[in-house]
Amino acid sequence: MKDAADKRMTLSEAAQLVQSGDTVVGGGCCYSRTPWAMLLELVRAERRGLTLARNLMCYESELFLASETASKLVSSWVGIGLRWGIPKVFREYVERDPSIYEEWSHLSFGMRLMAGSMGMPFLPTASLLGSDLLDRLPAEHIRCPFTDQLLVAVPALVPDVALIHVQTADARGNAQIEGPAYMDVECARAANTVIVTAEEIVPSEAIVRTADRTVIPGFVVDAVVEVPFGSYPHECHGRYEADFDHFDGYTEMVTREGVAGVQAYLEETVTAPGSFAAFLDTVGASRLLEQRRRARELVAA
Amino acid sequence: MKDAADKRMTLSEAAQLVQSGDTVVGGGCCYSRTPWAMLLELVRAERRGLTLARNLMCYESELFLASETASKLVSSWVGIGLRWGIPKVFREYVERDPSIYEEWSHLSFGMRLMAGSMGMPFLPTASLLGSDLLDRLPAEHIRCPFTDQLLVAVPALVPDVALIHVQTADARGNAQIEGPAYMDVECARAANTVIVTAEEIVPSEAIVRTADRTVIPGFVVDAVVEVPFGSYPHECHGRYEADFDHFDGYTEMVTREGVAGVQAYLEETVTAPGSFAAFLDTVGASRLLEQRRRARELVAA
Amino acid sequence: MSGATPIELMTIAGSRLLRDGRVVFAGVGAPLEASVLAKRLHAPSLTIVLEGGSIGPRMLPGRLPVSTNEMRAAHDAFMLTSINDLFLYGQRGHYDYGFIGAGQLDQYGNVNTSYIGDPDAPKVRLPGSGGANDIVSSCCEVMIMTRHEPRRFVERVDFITSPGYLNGPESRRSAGLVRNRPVAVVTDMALLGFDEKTGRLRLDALQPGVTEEQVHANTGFELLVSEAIGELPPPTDQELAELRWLRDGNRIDTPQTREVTSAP
Amino acid sequence: MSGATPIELMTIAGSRLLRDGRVVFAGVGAPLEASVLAKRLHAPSLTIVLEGGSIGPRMLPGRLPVSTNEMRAAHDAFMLTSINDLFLYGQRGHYDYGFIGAGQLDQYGNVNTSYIGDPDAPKVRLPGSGGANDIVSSCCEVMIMTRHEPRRFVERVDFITSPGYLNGPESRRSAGLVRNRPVAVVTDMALLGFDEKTGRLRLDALQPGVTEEQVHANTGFELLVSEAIGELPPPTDQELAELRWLRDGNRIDTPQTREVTSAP
Repeated sequence: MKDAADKRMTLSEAAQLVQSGDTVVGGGCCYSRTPWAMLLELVRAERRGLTLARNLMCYESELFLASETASKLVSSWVGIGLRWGIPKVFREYVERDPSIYEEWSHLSFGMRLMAGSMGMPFLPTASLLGSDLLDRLPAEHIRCPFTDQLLVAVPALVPDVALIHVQTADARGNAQIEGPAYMDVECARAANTVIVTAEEIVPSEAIVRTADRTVIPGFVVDAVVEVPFGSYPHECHGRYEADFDHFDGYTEMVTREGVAGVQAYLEETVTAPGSFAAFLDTVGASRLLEQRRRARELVAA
Repeated sequence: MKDAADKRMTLSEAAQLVQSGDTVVGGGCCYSRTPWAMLLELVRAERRGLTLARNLMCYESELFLASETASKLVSSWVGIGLRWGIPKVFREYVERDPSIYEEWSHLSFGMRLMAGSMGMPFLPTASLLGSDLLDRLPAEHIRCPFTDQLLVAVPALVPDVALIHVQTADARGNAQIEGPAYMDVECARAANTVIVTAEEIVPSEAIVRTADRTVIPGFVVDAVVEVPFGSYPHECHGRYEADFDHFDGYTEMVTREGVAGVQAYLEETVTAPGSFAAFLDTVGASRLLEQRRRARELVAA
Repeated sequence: MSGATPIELMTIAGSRLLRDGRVVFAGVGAPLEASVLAKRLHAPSLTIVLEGGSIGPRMLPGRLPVSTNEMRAAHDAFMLTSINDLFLYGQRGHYDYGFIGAGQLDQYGNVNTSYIGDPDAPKVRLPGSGGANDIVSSCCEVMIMTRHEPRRFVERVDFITSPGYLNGPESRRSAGLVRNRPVAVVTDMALLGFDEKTGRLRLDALQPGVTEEQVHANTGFELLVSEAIGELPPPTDQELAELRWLRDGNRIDTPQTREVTSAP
Repeated sequence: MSGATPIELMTIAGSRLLRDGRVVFAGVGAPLEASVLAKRLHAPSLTIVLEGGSIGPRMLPGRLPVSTNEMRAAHDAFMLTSINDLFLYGQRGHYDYGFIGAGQLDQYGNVNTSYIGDPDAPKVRLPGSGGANDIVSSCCEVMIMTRHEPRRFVERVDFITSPGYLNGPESRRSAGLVRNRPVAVVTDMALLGFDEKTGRLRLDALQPGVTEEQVHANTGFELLVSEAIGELPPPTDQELAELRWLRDGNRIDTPQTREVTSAP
């Protein structure tokens, strides 16, 4: 797959690259540049028992648990943002069975992906030292062979699949990111299979003209899917703000109805529309364009 | 120094930040984006006994040895390029006393800087394994605490000073690089003191508008010097090609006259002109502009 | 100007701890607000860094970020980089201050943001470390900001997400945390420091109008007391006005609301 | 078309080893020329990566790079990144081929580009490893290209800059080199492979017009011989013409000389 000259496909075709039971890492951070369309495609495709890893998780955490798409989550933080707090159903699941959630610190999680992306089985860090997190994690104390400094070694994370949403990519998978890169590059380099969704697929000539902005080379990518608003209702830097009203509606429903609220949300946004494009239609063009306008206010210099 | 809001100064003021005996790392790679003006300023300022480290070295290697500016070199490769081969006087110095040259592989050298830039005393790599390089270097075998894989640990390189030449920076030292970044970012992050020379100092607003292109943050930088053609006769990506005719002239002189040729070159390009700007005047505007034209041919898409 | 709320007292006291020209790694919420306020008032060259990869942002009043990784947190930054890069500058020692919040905090400055109760059968699952553990492990001087409530100031946290002095300076050293240290806890009632010898929290100064007894009553452990307890100056009108403008902004977001105070 | 020179024979034979759609990490000089030639002829989707941080460049005929890090080596690349990034993609296993030159080479494919003679009192100091050691330690299949001369093909290299099979496959494994392997040596006289059991070089095929005896006479050690020695097809006119155009280009560099063959 990786050596194909044209890797364009649909979301549902890309979902075929993910097997039940896989470890899947998602790019972005919390509600920013989340590969939302692709995550929900895995719910639609009824994948089961995934391990979902993401540096900071938003409410995809409880969507995946409540739909049984994931049976385990790996992260450093789970929350929707100051205004909405921790996802209620995620909390219920973990309070019932703490073993379904593996908690790292942000950097130690990042060093696991960096190790994977470097082809190294471990990396050292000063994080986790002295904490109770360390006792519950598959990480080890290590001493520097030169200075004898006490450090923590974290094991490489080599996900089966990485889901990355970017602003632009070409048909071969060469991808460019605007704004913060989060851990997307490490995800793409570490994973064995890489699915890139992009706001826009652009001609290769456009990539070549700005080659020092390319952060993911096509030779690590297996699938490229053009998905405008592919992070919505989350944000995509420079393109659209997160839809906080949508978050309000979601959290109200889940506060009221718990896991049934989560399931109703999936019914509304995944099952009933039948496709991500049809879901965007239910949102409506004017609301999407308003999110775009709000993004422009924040990036215009 | 690092918290000054305006770090602009002259080359000779910046040279005051470097002490004889320091370990100095140079950015760029071979004859590309070399901090040439600043390197020669250290010769002019008569610093002595430096350890000069650079991932691939060009003929600054022998300029520093012959002028006694450096007493030791650390690199993975020393050469001027296919057409000119290995610098002849560098070769003579090392054949006379191999201990003045410490040879790493390109990646293991890079991992030393990356360790320094990460605040870690070491990093693991698969390079150097099985080679005779390893026996002669302060590197150690290490086993992964998780997989037991045999690897090499390289010690962090934390230079006293990093010299970096970039296309653009603001007065505070926020710097942007066009084209390959080489190891400049790792150099700047690892070193205790950082001197940035820039083709252009730009207003901070210009940096803010393209914030995702900033690769060196001002808070690691101690000095910013505007030096147009600061890499000449080496190249600066997108701005000017290396002056191969200049290399021809240099190597002919050194082939003919050996160390005396190197000294004559320093007399001509450093001592006699008295400043880097005056040296550029000896080159002449039309020759510099021709190098610019040639660069445009290579980057225009 | 109407009187300051407890949160405003805390935020303003926090902002005053930040010196100009330094770099502060701030958590979202009150630590970030304190940092932005400092930058607008007495520390124009303060560099704020935020977990999501944003270095040197200036905030749009009324549109403060709700999470550290979003566009509002990147507004007018001079560098937007990757998360690992951002944290590794800290691990290298480039961040003068680390400024975090706390769910639960004990007498040694250990912070819990993971579990209330037994981690194997938790009463409450909290959001987690995020970058807090990394910040306290790497930033030169660590400061914590939190409401002063007995349920937060406990004898021993249920779980150490982000280590303070553990059981004292020696235990911190032997855990490998040798390169930095916790220096202050800012609350709506007081400014606390750490006793050098024991690593225990010490009452250094009171917020205006707060008594020492009130602080003890709201602290779930025996709080050391400084030889001379100070009193923090009350918020100035300018501090309050700036903080409120930051939080509320204008109703209509227009380019005019954009902050233009200081260079990055 | 005039007859091929030995270097042209070698370069063209090297180019034919590269399959379409793969990624080759090429050293400057003949390995790079072989890679560019392959991309222009039978492997349009071959991705060339170069040490200086250039991924997927297409070369301007007549302006081939003199060093792997310069602007000519970056021409029309689809990604320009840092050196560490570039090598770490290799260490992660993303590069199908590593293609390097050799100063001195022994029967186990060990390469010396550091010292001729005793490293503590060298007769000749060579340029060094550069990325060669890293390439042989990480790229999936390692290929070496060099002129076939007795002074290059020695019984035992003076110094192992870039390990081949060391003293055989077991010694390579126990040195920790477990993830990849040397597969071929291409010269102006022959194509050599490695004997799986002993890790020693084996004559697989001859360049057109070269005899087995000539190969042995130019090899400073006992070269294993394949059961059926093949003969490499002579360069086609197209291969020769393309290679010469690449090397010489037009006298005047104009945009028309720009390569437009294939997408990156």
